[in-house]
Amino acid sequence: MNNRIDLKFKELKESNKKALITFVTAGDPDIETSYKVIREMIAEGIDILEIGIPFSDPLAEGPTIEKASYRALASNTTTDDVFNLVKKLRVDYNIPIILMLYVNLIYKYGKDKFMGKCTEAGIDGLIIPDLPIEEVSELKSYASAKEIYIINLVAPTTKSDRLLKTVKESEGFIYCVSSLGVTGERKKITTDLSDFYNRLRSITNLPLALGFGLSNKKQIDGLKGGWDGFIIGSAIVNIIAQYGIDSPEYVGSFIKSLKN
Amino acid sequence: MNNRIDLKFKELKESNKKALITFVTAGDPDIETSYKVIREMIAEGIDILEIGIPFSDPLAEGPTIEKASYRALASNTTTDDVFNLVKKLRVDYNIPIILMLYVNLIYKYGKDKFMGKCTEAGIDGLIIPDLPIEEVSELKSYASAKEIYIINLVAPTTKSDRLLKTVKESEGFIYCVSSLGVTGERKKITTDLSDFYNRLRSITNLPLALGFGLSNKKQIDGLKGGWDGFIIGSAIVNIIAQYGIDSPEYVGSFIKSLKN
Amino acid sequence: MDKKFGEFGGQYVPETLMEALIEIEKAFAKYSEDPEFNRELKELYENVANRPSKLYYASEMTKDLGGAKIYLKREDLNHTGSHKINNVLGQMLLAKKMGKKKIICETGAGQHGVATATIAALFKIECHIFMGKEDVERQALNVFRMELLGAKVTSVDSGTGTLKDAVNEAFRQWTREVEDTYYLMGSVVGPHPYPVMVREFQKIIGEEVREQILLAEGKLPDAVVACVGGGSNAIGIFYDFIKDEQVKLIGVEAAGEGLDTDFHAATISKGSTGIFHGMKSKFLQDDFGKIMPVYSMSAGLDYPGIGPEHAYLYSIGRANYFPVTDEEAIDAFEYLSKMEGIIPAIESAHAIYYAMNLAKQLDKDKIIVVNLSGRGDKDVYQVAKYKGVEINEQ
Amino acid sequence: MDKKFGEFGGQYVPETLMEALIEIEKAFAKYSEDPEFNRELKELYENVANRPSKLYYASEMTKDLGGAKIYLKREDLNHTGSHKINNVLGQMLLAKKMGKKKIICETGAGQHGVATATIAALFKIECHIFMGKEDVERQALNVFRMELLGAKVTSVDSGTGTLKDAVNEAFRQWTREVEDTYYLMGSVVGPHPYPVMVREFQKIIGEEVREQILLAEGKLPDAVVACVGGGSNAIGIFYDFIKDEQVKLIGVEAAGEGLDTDFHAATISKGSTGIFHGMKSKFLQDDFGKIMPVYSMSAGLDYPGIGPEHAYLYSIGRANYFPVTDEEAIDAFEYLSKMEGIIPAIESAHAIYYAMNLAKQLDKDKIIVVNLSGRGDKDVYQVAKYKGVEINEQ
Ligand SMILES: Cc1ncc(COP(=O)(O)O)c(C=O)c1O
Ligand SMILES: Cc1ncc(COP(=O)(O)O)c(C=O)c1O
Repeated sequence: MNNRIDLKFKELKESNKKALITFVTAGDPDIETSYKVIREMIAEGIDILEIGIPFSDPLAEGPTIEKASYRALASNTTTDDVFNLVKKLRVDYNIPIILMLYVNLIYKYGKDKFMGKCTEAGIDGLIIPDLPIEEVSELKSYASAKEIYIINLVAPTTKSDRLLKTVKESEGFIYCVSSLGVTGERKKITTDLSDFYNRLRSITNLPLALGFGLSNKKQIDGLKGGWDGFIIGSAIVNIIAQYGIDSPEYVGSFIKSLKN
Repeated sequence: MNNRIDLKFKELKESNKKALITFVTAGDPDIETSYKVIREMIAEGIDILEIGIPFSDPLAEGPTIEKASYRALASNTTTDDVFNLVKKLRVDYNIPIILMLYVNLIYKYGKDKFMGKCTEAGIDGLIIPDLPIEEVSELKSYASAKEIYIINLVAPTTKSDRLLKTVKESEGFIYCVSSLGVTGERKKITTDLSDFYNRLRSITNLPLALGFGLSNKKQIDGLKGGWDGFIIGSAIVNIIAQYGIDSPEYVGSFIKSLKN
Repeated sequence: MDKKFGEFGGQYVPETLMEALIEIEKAFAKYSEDPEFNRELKELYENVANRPSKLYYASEMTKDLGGAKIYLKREDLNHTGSHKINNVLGQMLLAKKMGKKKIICETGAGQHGVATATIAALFKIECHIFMGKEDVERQALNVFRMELLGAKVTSVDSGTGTLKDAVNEAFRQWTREVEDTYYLMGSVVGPHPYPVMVREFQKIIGEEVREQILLAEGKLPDAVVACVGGGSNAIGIFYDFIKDEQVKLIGVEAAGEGLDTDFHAATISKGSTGIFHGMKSKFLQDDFGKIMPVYSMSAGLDYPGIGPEHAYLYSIGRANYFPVTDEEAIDAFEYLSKMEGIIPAIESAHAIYYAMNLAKQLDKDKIIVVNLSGRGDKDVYQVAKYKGVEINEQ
Repeated sequence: MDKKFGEFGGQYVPETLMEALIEIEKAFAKYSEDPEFNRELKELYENVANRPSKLYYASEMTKDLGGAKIYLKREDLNHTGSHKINNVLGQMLLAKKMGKKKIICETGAGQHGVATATIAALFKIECHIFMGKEDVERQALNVFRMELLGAKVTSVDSGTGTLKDAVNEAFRQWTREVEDTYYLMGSVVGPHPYPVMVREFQKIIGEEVREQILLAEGKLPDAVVACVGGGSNAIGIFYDFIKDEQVKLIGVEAAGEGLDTDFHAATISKGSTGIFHGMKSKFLQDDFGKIMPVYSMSAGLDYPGIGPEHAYLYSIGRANYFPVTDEEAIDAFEYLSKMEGIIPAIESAHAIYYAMNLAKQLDKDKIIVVNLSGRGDKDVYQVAKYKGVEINEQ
């Protein structure tokens, strides 16, 4: 159990805390700003960092992260730039780092080569929104060989048999999608979250992190279920969309507001 | 043999002359000008007068007479106006007068009523471009009852059997169409006119008047065949198109040029 | 061959054209009895026109209206999108047999022109199309389509620059080159033998309907409904049923902005007997016999006359003719689109509208067949404009 | 049911959609074996789509080219004007059986959208169509047409605002309302079971061709040619012949302004294996796996991927794929119009062009069947513009 993700959840559990997992698209609006934003977030005490690699067609994303992707592509951010960013972060930080990216970016890069670069850069896990459990075998052996976790997602629509299969195959934590639809802030989450949590908890001891649509402390505090962590994406990306290269301090304040 | 047309041709034959038959659209550009144009033409010695009643869709006409029709309609010229014009002419003149008009104008006016008005006004004959021999019976009895001639047309395309039938049914004179196509001036007439004339002369003693495309003295003098008359239309209408209400004197000079 | 239908019909044309009409009449008389000609025509109907056209049971419409069963004769699924192709195939084959090297024709919105250009391309015969200036401007795309098919299109700016003027100009052109040219008339109008000939080439519609409805329902329809411009699709579907007195024959004419306005083309409702375009029939005309400008948003119905056989059927009471306005036709256009997923030609939509009302008045055991004479792709732009929707293709 | 064709295919979609795909797969497996479903589908093919479509012997083209005999499979004469309707009928019937109340779909130029809106109207199912912003502007008339048919059209302005973005957005929308909504994919692309399902609903084309060509010629064709966007009309006509090794299967892809430029959509010629829109297949992409913007004047071929079964057939050498440029397609568009009086869809014109060249190289006893996947009315405006002709409808 050497993966930083496992270690982090163990540490949090021991101190009875929930993980704060935050997302940023690398290169939005440029790679230097991403670096600064991430440093601010880490300084404010996030637990796990999720970095998105921009893609031309992010079809699981709502408009917020989709546009971040286009901004990052406009600044010519490539997969290699993201590896370099992570390498630079690793000079100072030991925080678990997860890449969020679409499967084609890995496939085209070369599955083996990609995983090698992940290890080299110090990446701990991958979230691949268009790789359901049925297709995980596409990458699993390559990832495992380099001790990179593939974080599976489950959705409110996922039925028992596939839920069981998913949790069996999972490692690190399970990314629990809070509601139907794509990423993005939601006014209200209508899924019965305590039921969703209970169904999962009854079949796995893995950490369960809830994502999609979470945006502020009040909302998170009000959520039902004993979730082990929360993933915040669009709320942060929105701040970056608004403040651009000036966003690091604003993101920092936002993270602070979540921690209090 | 009381019809002015017959008398005129008899007179011309006796003095070994050919008939000059001229056309004008009544009401182009207004009925007063038509009256003046006609007076000029008669003064210059035309033999027979052909007056066109304007129609919305003169489909046997080339652009020259077609446009004259539209101008006459634009000045609101009706069939009744044409009857009045003829009546006014009859105060001074005994020249044969023929109306040129489309069959619907007669049909809609009322066949019997129309012929009555013709007699009353002093009209001698009718040229109806869309009434071939096959349909002449539509009007024949009505016209005959009022001693109005229906002048039949023959064309270079008319074959022997129909030519024979046509001359048998004809009265006054035969309107011989010089060439294929609609009315209007022609640079050259390519029909073999002497053959056309001979075919007709071999089967009838009626006067044969040639029309369509004739426009000046030189051209007429050069025509083959022993025609008994020539019909000039578009050449005159063109002058009216050019000079409008000032056209009477120009038409007069033109007629003079034909007579010399 | 009889040249008249009762008092209607005839051959009121310039002498220069008479021999050509006689030649066509003779050729038609000969070939219409010729088994080889008929075999070839049948093959063209099948392989080129895509016949037989379906008789489609409009179940959703029927259900929605709650009265008589409605069937649609799907002439819209023919090659080039309307019934016009039937007639063009027949006449083009005749022209070919006659050894003609050139075809001229008139067109309104372009349906007949496109059909003629299409078959002229296939037959490798030169094709010259006359189209009113107004229509050329309104239907620029159809002009390009005809040119694409190899035809020459001449814009006619005399008169009102619409269909009747295109006919005038085609006649004029014909007199110029009558010896080697065939005039391919687009509807059951004009001088004899056109009204007979075009009807003979269109009557396949009704013959198919008879067979199809007997197969589907075991009985004849109670009413057959068709729109009437010149009247070719209507006579095409009526003809085989004329002898069956129990089958009501209903023609629908364009009432444009309404019969109480000057903007309509309702020849039977508002016209009177006259002689024009070579035929005695009903026309919209003034007291002196001048032909009136007509109006319908439907270019195919925008004609001041009607075929002489319709005038005759009307005069003897065998067929009835009713007006439908632009607005009503658009209602039907939208209704059929939403109800059956069929966008009808705006011409055909006139017939649909009448049938919608008729169906409601009849019992469920009654059957109405409507001739869906063409598809509405050509009309979508115009309807959008009528509805105030801006279309700006780039 | 096998989810892959060799290495191609699969189900690379967000977790939220997986259960829906499984539900569709199950329903499809059940109903495709169900005699009642198949009877209803056959009836819809006949009564609504206007099937069987004719197999037309292009005698003039054959004569002119002087080589192999050319036959055209006339999918252009289907209701709504292309092969798209076959698939829409199949999936819509399935959706209805599954009790779905809403349909969503993507459309490029609008062909699939119009077909879907048409059948949704007939089936009284709510229909929501996603269309790229660029396409909405270029094809405003088709937008109005879909709305006329009762569909809701959403303009997608993300990405390049074209077909691939419309697919993205349709997927996004589907994740929002996956429980009562059916995504009706327009080609043999996307995650399993779409490529299998769409092929099954399109294979009727090839089955008919087999019967028709055997009747006409007593033997199978030597080559079958079809254009390839996603690949549904191609697989539809290929499928029944895959087992007949002697029948060459040829797909024609859009080379736009040329393979040496950045403006083409030649997926097989210039693409590489990747994973996108739920499937592993061939895509036009950069070195990092970003999907490239593509170009073809033909909106229906303007897609950066190809159906996985084609990638497979190509990989095993059973089918070959060749590029044809805009300019060549326009040549063929004009050629077929003038030669046979058939205006082809600009998509289909790509296939025609390839067949023109192939025919010249083959002996007269050889037979080529080309899938005429759609009619060209929709493209006349664009071709006119390409040729520099001003069209200004009023
Ligand atoms: C689809 C359609 N229906 C009807 C007509 C009217 O012609 P007709 O009355 O000769 O059938 C036209 C004429 O263009 C047409 O295109
Ligand atoms: C007429 C026509 N042909 C071909 C295509 C390409 O699609 P596919 O490759 O799925 O047949 C389209 C797509 O819109 C089309 O409209």
